[in-house]
Amino acid sequence: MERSEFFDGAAGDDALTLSLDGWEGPLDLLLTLARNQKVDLREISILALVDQYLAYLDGAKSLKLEIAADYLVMAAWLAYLKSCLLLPSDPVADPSPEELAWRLQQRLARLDAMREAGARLMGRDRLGRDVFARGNPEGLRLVRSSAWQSTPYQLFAAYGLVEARTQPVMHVVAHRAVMALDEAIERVARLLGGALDWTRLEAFLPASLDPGYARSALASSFVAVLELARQGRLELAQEAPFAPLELRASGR
Amino acid sequence: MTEFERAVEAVLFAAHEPLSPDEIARHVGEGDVGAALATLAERFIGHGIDLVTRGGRWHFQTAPDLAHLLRRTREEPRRLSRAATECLAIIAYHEPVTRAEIEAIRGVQISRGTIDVLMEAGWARTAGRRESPGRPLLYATTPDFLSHFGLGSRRDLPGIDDLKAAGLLDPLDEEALALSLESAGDED
Amino acid sequence: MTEFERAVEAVLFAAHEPLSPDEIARHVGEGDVGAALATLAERFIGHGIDLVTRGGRWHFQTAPDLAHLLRRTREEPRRLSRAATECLAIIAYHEPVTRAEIEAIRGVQISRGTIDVLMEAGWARTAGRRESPGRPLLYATTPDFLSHFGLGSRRDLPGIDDLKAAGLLDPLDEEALALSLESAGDED
Repeated sequence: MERSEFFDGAAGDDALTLSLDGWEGPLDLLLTLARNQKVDLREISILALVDQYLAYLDGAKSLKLEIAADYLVMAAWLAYLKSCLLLPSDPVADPSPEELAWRLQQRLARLDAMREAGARLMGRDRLGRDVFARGNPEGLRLVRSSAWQSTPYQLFAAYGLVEARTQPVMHVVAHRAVMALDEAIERVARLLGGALDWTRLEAFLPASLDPGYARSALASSFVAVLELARQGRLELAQEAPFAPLELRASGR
Repeated sequence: MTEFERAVEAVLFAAHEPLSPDEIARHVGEGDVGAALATLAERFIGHGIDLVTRGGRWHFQTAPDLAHLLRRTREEPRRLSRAATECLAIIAYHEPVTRAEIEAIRGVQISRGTIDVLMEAGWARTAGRRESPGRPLLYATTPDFLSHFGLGSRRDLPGIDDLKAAGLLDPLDEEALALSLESAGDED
Repeated sequence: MTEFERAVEAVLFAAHEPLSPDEIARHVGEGDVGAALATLAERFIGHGIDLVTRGGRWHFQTAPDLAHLLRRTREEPRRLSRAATECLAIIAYHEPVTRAEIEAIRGVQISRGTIDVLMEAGWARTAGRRESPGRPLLYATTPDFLSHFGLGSRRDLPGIDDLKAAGLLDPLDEEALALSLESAGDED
């Protein structure tokens, strides 16, 4: 799907084009896509929904957005579901693709129902907001013997604090895949070759599903491009602030 | 109005918290607390205050239609995040429920500021463990949850009968749980 | 009962302090507040609560002959201090446990009174002595502890994983919790 289609087409809603940060997980994204397709969740087309989800992720990838692992797990599962639905039906498949599709529909309906239930709860006549208890009760003669008060929340939280306080502090430097600057310069220079056409910076980036590595590659390649431009080996252009960076081999 | 009803009324007026009939009996002594509560509740119909029962406990509160006169005198109660709101609904409609089930329904791991906020508000509590592999901890709502949201019991949860009939409150299938577990652990 | 009387009744009920007719009028708007108050006061004659005026201000109060039901002193049940709460939690998770062990786990010394408070509350008890040099006293929780905190048994205590998922295992929240535990002055 083209990027323009991605922006103007299936999504429609502005919120859909922003980022993955706005979603409370892949199911939330799926539910919103399904809702945009049909108001009645029982009438949605699962195949169309799968395509919309995968297109959305592609769009996010092309924007170099970080994609959390659970979105990719869902994407893989949906791609699998789609292939099952398109293949000639296998009578021994258990569960059948239709069953899997129905389960997905049911999961969406369940999340939708809970979301609505939450909204209806919040909208009730709530004690302390809409209805009020006595403002200044005199209080009753104590019948219970315990003069001390504490709640399970306070007990558990106190233990959590003790644990957190006394656990040895460990600093773990996670291994992160990075693209070194030297490597980026070498890579961009090699790919640029003698290209005389304006080409977007993104085209020089390696395909990677690792968002950390993708970001590192973007940053290193950008600095590499600046360095190569300084050396006069390429030309750099940008039509407007935040517009795509384009480059071509220097004419010299 | 009998002396016994007067005493029950006074106790409920003076109490800091909703009271069960047993707790009321401890203050007022011998008598049919249930009958007195029913008489009192009827007597206050049409008043500016109602005698209501929530999860088996009784308290007086102002009539809902007068909210507009009273609201500005108080501050807005805590505002829950979207995640916490959904989590509360899931606990209320499915209780008792494990963390894995909550996560499977929402399709995302529970983060800080969700269950802890509900527990701190006094609306959610731990409710023992399920006797299944791993003995996962269970969560449920509290009597204060019913009082706060004006529910006589969990049967009064909005739409719960329809949801049950549609199978939307059935136990989750293995696969849904598995999907949510697969993604667990590789956060951050 | 008129709508106006209902409104006056609700405002007085929800108020934190006695209100003058002018203050009531500010909530309920146009109407004869004086007449409504007189009607209401008469209506509550013979109830367990009276509508009374003191120095021009109106409020509900328990009928004098039922005052024995009320709290005699203004003293409220005291909140457990943070030190005592931590100490109780450690006993619950590690019982039976010695004072030295509690201090080692807590990483902070505990003052003399802390365990005494827990014993006075009926939540901790001594549980024999450890057969080691010095034969130190052992502490454990009581059945009252379980029932107060709504636990079926000690196995129902949330594990470290549960605490972590619920956002309760995080030093970042230390300040917020410290506020909620509002040290009662016997902090050590």
